[in-house]
Amino acid sequence: MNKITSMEEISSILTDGMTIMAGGFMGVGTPQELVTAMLESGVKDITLIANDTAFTGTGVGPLIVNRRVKKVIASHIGTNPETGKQMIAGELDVELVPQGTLAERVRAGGSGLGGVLTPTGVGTVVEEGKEKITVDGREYLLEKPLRAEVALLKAYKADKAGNLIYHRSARNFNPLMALAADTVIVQVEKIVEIGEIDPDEVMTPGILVDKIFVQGGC
Amino acid sequence: MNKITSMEEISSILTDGMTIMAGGFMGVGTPQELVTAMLESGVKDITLIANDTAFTGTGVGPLIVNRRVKKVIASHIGTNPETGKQMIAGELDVELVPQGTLAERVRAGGSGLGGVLTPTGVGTVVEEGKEKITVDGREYLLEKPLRAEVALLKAYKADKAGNLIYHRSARNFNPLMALAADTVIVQVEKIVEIGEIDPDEVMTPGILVDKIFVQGGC
Amino acid sequence: MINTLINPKQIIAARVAKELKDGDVVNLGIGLPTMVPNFLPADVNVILQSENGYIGLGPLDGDIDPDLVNAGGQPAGIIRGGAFFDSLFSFELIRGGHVDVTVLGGLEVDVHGNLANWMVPGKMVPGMGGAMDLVTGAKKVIVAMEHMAKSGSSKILQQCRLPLTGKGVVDMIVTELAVFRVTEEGLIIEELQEGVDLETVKEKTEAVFKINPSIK
Amino acid sequence: MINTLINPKQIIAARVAKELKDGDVVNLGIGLPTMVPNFLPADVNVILQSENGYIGLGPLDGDIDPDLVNAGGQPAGIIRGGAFFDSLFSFELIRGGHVDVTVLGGLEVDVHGNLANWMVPGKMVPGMGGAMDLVTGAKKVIVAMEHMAKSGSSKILQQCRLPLTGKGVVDMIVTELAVFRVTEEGLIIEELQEGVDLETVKEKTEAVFKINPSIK
Repeated sequence: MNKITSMEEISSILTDGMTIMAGGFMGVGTPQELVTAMLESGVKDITLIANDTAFTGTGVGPLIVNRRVKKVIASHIGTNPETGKQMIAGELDVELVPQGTLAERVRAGGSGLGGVLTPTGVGTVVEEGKEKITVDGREYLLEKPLRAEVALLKAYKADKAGNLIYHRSARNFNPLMALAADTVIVQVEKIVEIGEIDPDEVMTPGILVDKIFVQGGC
Repeated sequence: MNKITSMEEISSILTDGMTIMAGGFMGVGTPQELVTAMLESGVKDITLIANDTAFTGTGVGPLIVNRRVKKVIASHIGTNPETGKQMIAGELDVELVPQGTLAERVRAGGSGLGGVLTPTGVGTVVEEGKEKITVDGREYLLEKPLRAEVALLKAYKADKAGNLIYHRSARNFNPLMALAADTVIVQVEKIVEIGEIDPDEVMTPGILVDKIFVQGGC
Repeated sequence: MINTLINPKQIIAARVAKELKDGDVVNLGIGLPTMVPNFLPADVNVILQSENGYIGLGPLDGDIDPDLVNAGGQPAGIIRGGAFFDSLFSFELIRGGHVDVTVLGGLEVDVHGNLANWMVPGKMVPGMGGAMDLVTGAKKVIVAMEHMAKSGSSKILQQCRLPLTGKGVVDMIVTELAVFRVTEEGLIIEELQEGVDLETVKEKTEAVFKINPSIK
Repeated sequence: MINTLINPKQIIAARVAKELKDGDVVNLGIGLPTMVPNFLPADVNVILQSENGYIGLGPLDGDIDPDLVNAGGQPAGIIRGGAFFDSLFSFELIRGGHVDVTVLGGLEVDVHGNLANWMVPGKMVPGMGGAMDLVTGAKKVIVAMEHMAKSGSSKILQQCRLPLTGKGVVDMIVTELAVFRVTEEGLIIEELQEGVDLETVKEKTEAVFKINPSIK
């Protein structure tokens, strides 16, 4: 099974109205060429799940600027003024989620859990509309799983089976999102043969990866 | 802060009635020399949290055989006949937990969650006495966090800051337990200087490790 | 190949093998299920997941590495392209639907898809290990077992009597006599094994089952 | 050292630094809190945790690595003995009590230990990022902020008016005028900064506070 993919194939996978997860923290660890593929495909009305909306010109920011996103679920939107502007104008639906809760919700969606009981957000606006569960006398919010149809990830290196290695702080949400989407597409800087990555060093196993896009489009 | 420890120091940490987690899967990834330290220390009435009770002569098995354990929380006890014998005789309290649930409960205990909502065990004896929570029409069991006073772990390599690397399938429960105990003691095969492990390859960060016991007692 | 199937376990394993597709991620219980890969055609490669923390379980290859065992604790190998991880991640894969098929033995199965295979009260209480997570999370659950217990009683029941491993979790049952599917309308017999007739299966099965019209 | 503290932010950062012990795992919010390490004595080494996924945050060291940034997205470095991990693990550390101290800025704090620092309805809604997890999980929460808003109004209130970041989470407040502790009996002033008198603090503080007898 050849997992190496092209811009064309990626475009054919993307459809209007999809829910898409994208790795990255302020653009670091975001698959910039896959974001470009999204922009060029013309796909719109996306629900985007990402840690933040980065900056206007980098990370997932251009998706916001180019109005491809209908709803964003993120922990931080402050560095991309366009997000706040569209939100205030009622053109963009924004669900703000504490960063640790966002990570847990993605993992719950990817690992078959019904949700997560977290103390984070108790007593704040984050608890609005959520079930509160008391365990041994302490209150927790029941935060529900998140899943997506497509995850767009960035790794440093892949082998042809899709085993991934991330680099430095570019790891962030990428490994979690690999569990939580129907189709997982990863942009990599480097591709090697199967067997060249020691199995102890794999950070995301290849069975979770559907498509590999080699940066620069080799 | 020197984290390198000795058998004597470990003995002084262990006290009767403690709750202790031990890494390992059928003895693989169990810190055998730390188990010996427990036996030699004379500590008893332990509550032991481990995946299984291994065999009579290896893993945590000898702790059962030598009657140091009052209660065991594990997913499997079948390979150590002594565990079943003591259980049936009413001398040992055994709580059987599905393996994935055991992993989640340890992680919940180590990561500040109030518990985990899992579909595993619904409709079986595992659900007895537990709260059932319905999320979006599906039933889940609320499984509570587990913590211990001491975790006894095994890693392949540590640097002097306690950063750990595990080897092959000996990783198993060790990384999770590193989060979930007040004092974390790890037996390692090899110790290196700080800076010799690439930060991308660390599997458990040193801030979670209190004591390092170098195998053979260097 | 049929000629070489000299015992019931081989008949069962060979039939289960036909359910696996190239590239499937598969978790095999101990015992009979571990025989399944021996019956895969050369062009079907499955990826075995081992719940103690890896993908790419393979036969022992070279020297024994004491740190490398299968989920039965026995020395094992890893194929090229495999990966190790911790028990938490292993069960994220299992419970999260990332394992395509699990093949498990059974003490009892019933028409509701209930499975009992982890304890016999008063006799055997080994613990459920990873079995409860596997039957809950795997996309397809195949029970591979001999049709009758040693006592001669049927293991396919109207209602399980032993404590369950999972409720309504079984998709398919393969025995040396027949192949059944568990559906919303109950149990359906889909195939008879070579040389077995329907009357024999009815006689040896406590459960009431429907018959796929393809069987005559 | 006092002589070199030419502005309120430096006075605050220098005082917070005294709360940190050698070996502490510390998470610093952006802005003022990032100045704290500049004021640590040579024999106090703290380990900085960065919520985007590492332990051992350090100053930029050598060339910029585009994959290596701090939680503000700025180029950063990692000390020897540091470790990278994913966002899930990062918040396991944070929420699980493995971070000894977090130092955060504040818009409002009140006598109940409530903190508001993430939004001003209708004006600024950047999102809470990791702040809500940090105040919930860190063993000690220090709010490091100027005593008054630009408008001159007190930021230490009887009851926060802005949406909260956390309820009952603050342990200590350090401003350029004073140091307060939040206790079960309410807010207590523990110290006056150099050259500040109690009357000035009372005048500039909306909250009612008790006075540690050591202050005269």
